Amino acid sequence: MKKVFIEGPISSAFIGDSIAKHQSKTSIGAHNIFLGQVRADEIEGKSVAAIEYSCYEELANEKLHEIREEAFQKFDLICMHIYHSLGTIKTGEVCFFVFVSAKRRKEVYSATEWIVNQVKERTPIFGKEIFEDQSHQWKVNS
Amino acid sequence: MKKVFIEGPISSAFIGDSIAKHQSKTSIGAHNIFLGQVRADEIEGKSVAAIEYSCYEELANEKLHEIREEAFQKFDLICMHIYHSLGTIKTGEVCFFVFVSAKRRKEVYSATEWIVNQVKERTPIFGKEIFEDQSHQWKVNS
Amino acid sequence: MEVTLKYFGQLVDVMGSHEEVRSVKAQNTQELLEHLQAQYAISHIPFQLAINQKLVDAEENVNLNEGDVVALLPPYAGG
Amino acid sequence: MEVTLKYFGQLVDVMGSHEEVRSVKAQNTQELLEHLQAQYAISHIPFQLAINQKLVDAEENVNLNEGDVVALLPPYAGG
Repeated sequence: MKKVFIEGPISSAFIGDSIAKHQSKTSIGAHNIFLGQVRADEIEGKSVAAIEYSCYEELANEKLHEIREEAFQKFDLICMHIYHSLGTIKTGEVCFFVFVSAKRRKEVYSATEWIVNQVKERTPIFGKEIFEDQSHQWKVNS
Repeated sequence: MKKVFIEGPISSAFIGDSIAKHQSKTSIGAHNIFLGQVRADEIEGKSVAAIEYSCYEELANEKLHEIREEAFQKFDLICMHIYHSLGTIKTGEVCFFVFVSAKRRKEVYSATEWIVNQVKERTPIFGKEIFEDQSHQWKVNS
Repeated sequence: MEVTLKYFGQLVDVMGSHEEVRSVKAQNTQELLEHLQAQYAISHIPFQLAINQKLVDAEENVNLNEGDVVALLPPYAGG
Repeated sequence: MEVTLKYFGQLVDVMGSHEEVRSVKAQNTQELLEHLQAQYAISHIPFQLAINQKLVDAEENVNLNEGDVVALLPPYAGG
């Protein structure tokens, strides 16, 4: 099982690098990438400044492994990668990166969508929305 | 209308850079990216080494402008970008880059899929598949 | 018996720690939860349990064994 | 009258150029195509026309005017 959790934000350089690494695989014709970026949501008059992510890493890794196996069963993929941030991620920074590669484009969109939803539903990751005044609330996925 | 056509391959650094540029837009919560990569297809015993892309640029830009306008009508997007290579793109290199950003993730997958399909169907771009022995055949989208 | 309790998300705030080893009289998860809810203001927080990294159904009452790791997991918020 | 002809894709191979200004007797697209097909081996190549960057339906026969730009577009292959 590859490492999913990254301390801090996922940089655009890291994403560019991941793309570059797939250019030696000449059976790939289509990539699809999902990026989750921390939004400056306004909640009851206060703006979100950051989200602090934590997780139950052992259980999360088990769940991510299951999702990975199921994704390869469900979709005709050559490669897939999931990365998620831990720690404090400021607004505008990327905290979630799903990268799917296949021979043809047909299935890549729904594969990405499925993986994103499964990670959100099944992986014990917790997020604390920190407001500009340093108050906070616990985020719940909708 | 922003520039779509790029001479030569679309580098991973260019893609990383495009992602970085969106990090100041803190209303964005979800990005979806499609990348088309030139595949080393085997056709009648010969391997594709590169695709040479050309286009009718004036008409292509008109069509891309239409696609752009329609995409913003159909989907709830904050940003969208389309880039396509011209010239010789070797196997493993990226020739097509569609980048969609929205507040929430729900529609980004189908927006990307729709844009990719529209570009393929409606934009006068032509591709010559060049084999390792320098022979060629004209590519037709399936 | 001793069990390890792991707290996540909002429960860290309320319980004041991420993890503790606790001597409990509880023989099963239901008794453990009653014991915790009597001591701490956690009844307003929805959560599920995982015992030794295995999720437990909301209605299930699972027997506890010495050394079990019991995780209290509030709603997930990844992505 | 003079029209500009633009060739793309496989048609560049067959016609030997990307673009040419040509004096034609043809008054409309149908006559122009008959004229080109009589001179060049292009009948096996599917293509559509664009006149002054406007696509022409396959069945449509459009009148030509001095200075028109007629593009011959084989099947697209972008992406």
